[in-house]
Amino acid sequence: YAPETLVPALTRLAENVYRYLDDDDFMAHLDSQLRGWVGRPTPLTLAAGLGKRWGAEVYLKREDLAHTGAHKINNALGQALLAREMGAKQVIAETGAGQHGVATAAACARVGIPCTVYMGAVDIQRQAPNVDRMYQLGAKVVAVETGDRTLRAAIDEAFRNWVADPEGSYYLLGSAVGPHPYPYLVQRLQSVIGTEAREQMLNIAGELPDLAVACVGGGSNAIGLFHPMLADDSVEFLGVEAGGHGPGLGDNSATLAAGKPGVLHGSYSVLLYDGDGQIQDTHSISAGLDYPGVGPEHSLLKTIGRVSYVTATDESALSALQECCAVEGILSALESAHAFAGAREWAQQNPGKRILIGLSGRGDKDMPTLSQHIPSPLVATGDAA
Amino acid sequence: YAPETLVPALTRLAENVYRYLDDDDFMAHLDSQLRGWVGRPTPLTLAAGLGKRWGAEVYLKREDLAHTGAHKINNALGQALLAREMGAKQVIAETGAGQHGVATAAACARVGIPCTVYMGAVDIQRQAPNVDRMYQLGAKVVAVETGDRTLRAAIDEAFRNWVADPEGSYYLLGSAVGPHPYPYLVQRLQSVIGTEAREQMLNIAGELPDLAVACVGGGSNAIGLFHPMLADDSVEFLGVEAGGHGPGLGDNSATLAAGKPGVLHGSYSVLLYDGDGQIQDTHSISAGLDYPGVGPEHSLLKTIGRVSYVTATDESALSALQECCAVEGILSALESAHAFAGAREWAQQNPGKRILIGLSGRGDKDMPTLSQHIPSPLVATGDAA
Amino acid sequence: MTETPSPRDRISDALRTANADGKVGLIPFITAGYPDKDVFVDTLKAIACEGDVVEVGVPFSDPMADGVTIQRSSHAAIAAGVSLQWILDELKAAGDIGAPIVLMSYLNPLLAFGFDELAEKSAAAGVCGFIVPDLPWEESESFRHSLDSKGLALVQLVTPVTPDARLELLCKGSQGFVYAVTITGITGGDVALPPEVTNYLDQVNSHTELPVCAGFGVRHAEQVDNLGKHASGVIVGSALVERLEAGDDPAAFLASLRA
Amino acid sequence: MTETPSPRDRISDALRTANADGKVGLIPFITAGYPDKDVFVDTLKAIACEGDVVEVGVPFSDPMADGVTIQRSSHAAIAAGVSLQWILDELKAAGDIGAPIVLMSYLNPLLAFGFDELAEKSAAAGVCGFIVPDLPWEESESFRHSLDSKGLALVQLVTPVTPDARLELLCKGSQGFVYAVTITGITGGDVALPPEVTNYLDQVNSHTELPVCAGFGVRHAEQVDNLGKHASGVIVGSALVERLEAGDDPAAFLASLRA
Repeated sequence: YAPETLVPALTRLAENVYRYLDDDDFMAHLDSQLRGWVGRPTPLTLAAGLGKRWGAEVYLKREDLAHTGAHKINNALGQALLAREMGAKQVIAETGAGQHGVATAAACARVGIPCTVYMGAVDIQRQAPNVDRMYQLGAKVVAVETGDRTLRAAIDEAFRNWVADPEGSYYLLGSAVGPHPYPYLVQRLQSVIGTEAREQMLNIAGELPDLAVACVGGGSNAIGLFHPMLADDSVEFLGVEAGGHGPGLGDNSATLAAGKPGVLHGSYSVLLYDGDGQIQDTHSISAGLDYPGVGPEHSLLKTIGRVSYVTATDESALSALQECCAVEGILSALESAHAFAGAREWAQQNPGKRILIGLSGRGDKDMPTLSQHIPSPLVATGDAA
Repeated sequence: YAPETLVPALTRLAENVYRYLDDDDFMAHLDSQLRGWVGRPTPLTLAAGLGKRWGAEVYLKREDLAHTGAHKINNALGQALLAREMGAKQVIAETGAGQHGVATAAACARVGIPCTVYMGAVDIQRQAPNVDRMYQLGAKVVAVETGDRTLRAAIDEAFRNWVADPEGSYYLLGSAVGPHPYPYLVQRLQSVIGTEAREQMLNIAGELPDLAVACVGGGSNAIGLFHPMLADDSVEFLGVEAGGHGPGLGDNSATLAAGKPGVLHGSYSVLLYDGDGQIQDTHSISAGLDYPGVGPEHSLLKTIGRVSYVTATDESALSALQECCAVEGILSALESAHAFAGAREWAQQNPGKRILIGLSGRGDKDMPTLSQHIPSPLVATGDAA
Repeated sequence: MTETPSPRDRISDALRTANADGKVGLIPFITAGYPDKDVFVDTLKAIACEGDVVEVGVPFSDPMADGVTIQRSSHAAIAAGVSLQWILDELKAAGDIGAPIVLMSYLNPLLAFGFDELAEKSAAAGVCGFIVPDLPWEESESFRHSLDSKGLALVQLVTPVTPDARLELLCKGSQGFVYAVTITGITGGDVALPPEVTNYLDQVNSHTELPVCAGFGVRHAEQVDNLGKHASGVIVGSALVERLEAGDDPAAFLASLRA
Repeated sequence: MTETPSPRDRISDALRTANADGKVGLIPFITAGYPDKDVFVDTLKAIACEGDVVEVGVPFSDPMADGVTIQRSSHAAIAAGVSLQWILDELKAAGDIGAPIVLMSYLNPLLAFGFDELAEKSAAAGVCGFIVPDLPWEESESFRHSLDSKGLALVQLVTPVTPDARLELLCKGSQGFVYAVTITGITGGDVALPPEVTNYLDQVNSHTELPVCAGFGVRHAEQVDNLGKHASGVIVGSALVERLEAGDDPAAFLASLRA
């Protein structure tokens, strides 16, 4: 479902994906960079404090400790290395929360390819710290003033620019969405999360989890965590979408909960759109989940019933974030906080279970938003002698 | 050289330091938290891009990937666990760049002790993102409006408050300074950096480095990196202090380069002070190095000639930071950038050597400062059809 | 007795008629209901007098293959309440506007409408075919099946980067005409065609008997004249929409292109 | 012929004389040269009329054991150019002010001056002893050695958290008087002494023949009166500095405390 201009480029990309992702040298080099530069394997943390409060055994897969602060780097590094192999002159990318933009900027600097990041003007406002990080890492950042001026408009714009130079540019897509082979490519590169987590659960907890939980926007961190365990029948899966203000159309980004099959950004999947087929403006407190579509593999996993999908509201995500800060000393991204909120609710209904939560990124980037919602009283040295 | 009020508390602390740091159970628990929560071992990164530019073989010890983004967490976690063992009702801490404050807030949340962080009002301005992170992690932050309103005033204030309740409060000092046993305690807790780096150099590079480099403010990251390799005669060591605007008194924080023996914050070491014994106001672009003293072990290592100490100016640190961003895709803290600047200069004088750089923290917190010094041109989607 | 031509043949016939008259085929494009819903049909009729085939854009929220002019017009039209249903209602009420109509739409509004119902209502409204920029050949079977039942065209797009084998496939599969996209627009000042463009158009022509129409940034009569040597027709999109935005007479502008 | 008492004995003698007169010893504290350098010696003489021993604060940039009043006065004095050298020069020029003088200083200004030279010049200026809040007993030998040569006191501080064995050590080692710091200041409204304070003071007294002076937040005559039952003297610091800041007569305030 991609414009004809991109078909040859996508075909060429698919050929290279199949070639390099099965190439031992390429994969060994990727692995060494993941270890030496990204900091993999990321730890598995026993969250005893949350476990005690929830009546569960809780483990966190710590993508917040990966270089640049989120799981996005796994994909960005893999694709940047692929772009270099394919001889790309420049990389273009979109970003929502800015994490993929920062990851791409860092990966491109490390690999040695110039990069341009398209980012919605609204997201630039609410994720300002990440914009500055991209600059420092040498990326050109383009503010997208069209459409809804968030992630969706940034993807529109990135595609539009890729159309203008499909051979010289490599489009480094950040989530498990878009036309084939992107959903497959992103799933492959993110599966390192679940592969590590599975092994760590066996080593540290001694058993696989009863439930694996992750937040779902486009769905790359969720598919990365889930995919390597889908064959483990004892494991249940929970994807948590952004419930925003509530269930009304436009009030959330809960694609799988409220969407219908449709076509956007080159892929046929579940989407939020109105009766005329116009894509719905979405809302979430977390920029990274503020997207009206979802990766096609999640549509499939929902259809076959292998993964359950629920929503968490802005409010419950905020309270889960604060709980994790207070009890575990870990400041999670607002995106990941949705996974905590979903896990907490599931734990109440299923006491005494072993829960693995995908902590997809750190919350430093969310400070502007968090400061608005959670007041920060500053105390000064007073006059008391 | 501590006030008499603190002598019993320091004596008790020293007893507990000797007891717990040699207790297998305590150390095993600390180690498991360092692995599972902090994300240790942090990686050793081969920085091929910098190596090529400098004519050297460059490795980076990646404390920027530790939880909360800097080496400070090694010490904060260890002391928070110690505070809990000692039955402390609350933890107090000072912070300069905010990294130690964030680390302490996180460690105290994880360990379950309330904490108050004293931070100079000037530093609160220039390290705003870290202030918000401390709040989110549940710390009470007190803006210190007295003295020079930076790290030094914050330490004054933290001591002052410790004096008011030396039994119920645990003072969690953040650098290898202060009265005994702090310099020893901090060195022991930070030595995990050098112990890991030493083993990683042998495994990855096959040999120990010719030079190990670290920035020196109070000197905790440097002593942590250096200490476990001091017995390796083949290794040279370089500590890089903040050269600020230049060599004039008050223009820098280059204590070892320009200071004299003196007493501040309970320890006898090298200090920057004037002819009347008044402690000198210092300057560095990096809040974490902006301190007029230095850990006593560094004074000793300088005196016996085991470690060389040089300075890097604000300007050379900024350019080194940009170089590391551009070539390695790693945004280093301004503090650590001084180590890069020092390493770069040493490499020019000593071609073809193997250099280990202590990358003590990430630069996200420095965005307000960096944005001032390095302009960020924003491009918007234009009118070109 | 002559058989009534199918809607898709009406498109090719109109372009061939223009060529037979010694003229380059002209396909003006407007975004439906933009900039003023009330004069949509009037505008359509006006440009149908000067154009041989009329292309009507169904506005979409995420026009990812279009430039800023079409983006702007699409978002404004949606905001004004323009929908596929509204367009079909207007066209049906208008009756014959004087030229075959092709709808340009991204896929999602068509999916939301339902393919079979769409084919039926489009045929009833006098629509002769569709251009769908995000529907590649491989994924178009279901939609083509619906269109076939009413004799409606699904115009295929080809591009300068389309490999030769695929070019042949798309040219064979196209109906009504072949839409030859170029990436690098011809700017106003440069009226000569670079050899890679003429080669590309000649190559497309070699694969099809259908008229080949070039989607360039056409703004001047000299461009139309030069393109006419290598293509059966030209599509005039952004330039026309900009004239409408400026309140200029669209027919006069179109007439000037073939003067 | 009576031997001239050593400077350190002059301190104890002054306090004992007060006690012998049925009065609590009074040690007023001022930060040198604050709030006005020009009247330093005059102020000193004025408070020496009312006090038995005078404590002069050498301003330091980082007074980490002091509250905000002393911090503020220290920074202002440094900014006005007050240094240890200036203080000694002023005292020497002033001659006998009417009471023994004790200098309170953090260690670094003393280190910077040089211990031996300091002892010599202090003795020459009429200084009788030193209080150094950041110089614990264990690290004080070198300084004590210098002071001993001139018979100057190094007053030791003890606190409520000082363990008994250490209390004995410090009381034995102190000279001039023993400075009993309390942590919880007595607030203005509460003039009764809590039992833990009286117990503490009694315990300090049990370890020494020297006068024991209490460093409380003394602001009222009732406090002085109550303290006098358990201590030889009281130190009046912040409250006095605040009076000076407000432009009040320091002597009148001090007189009111023993009224």
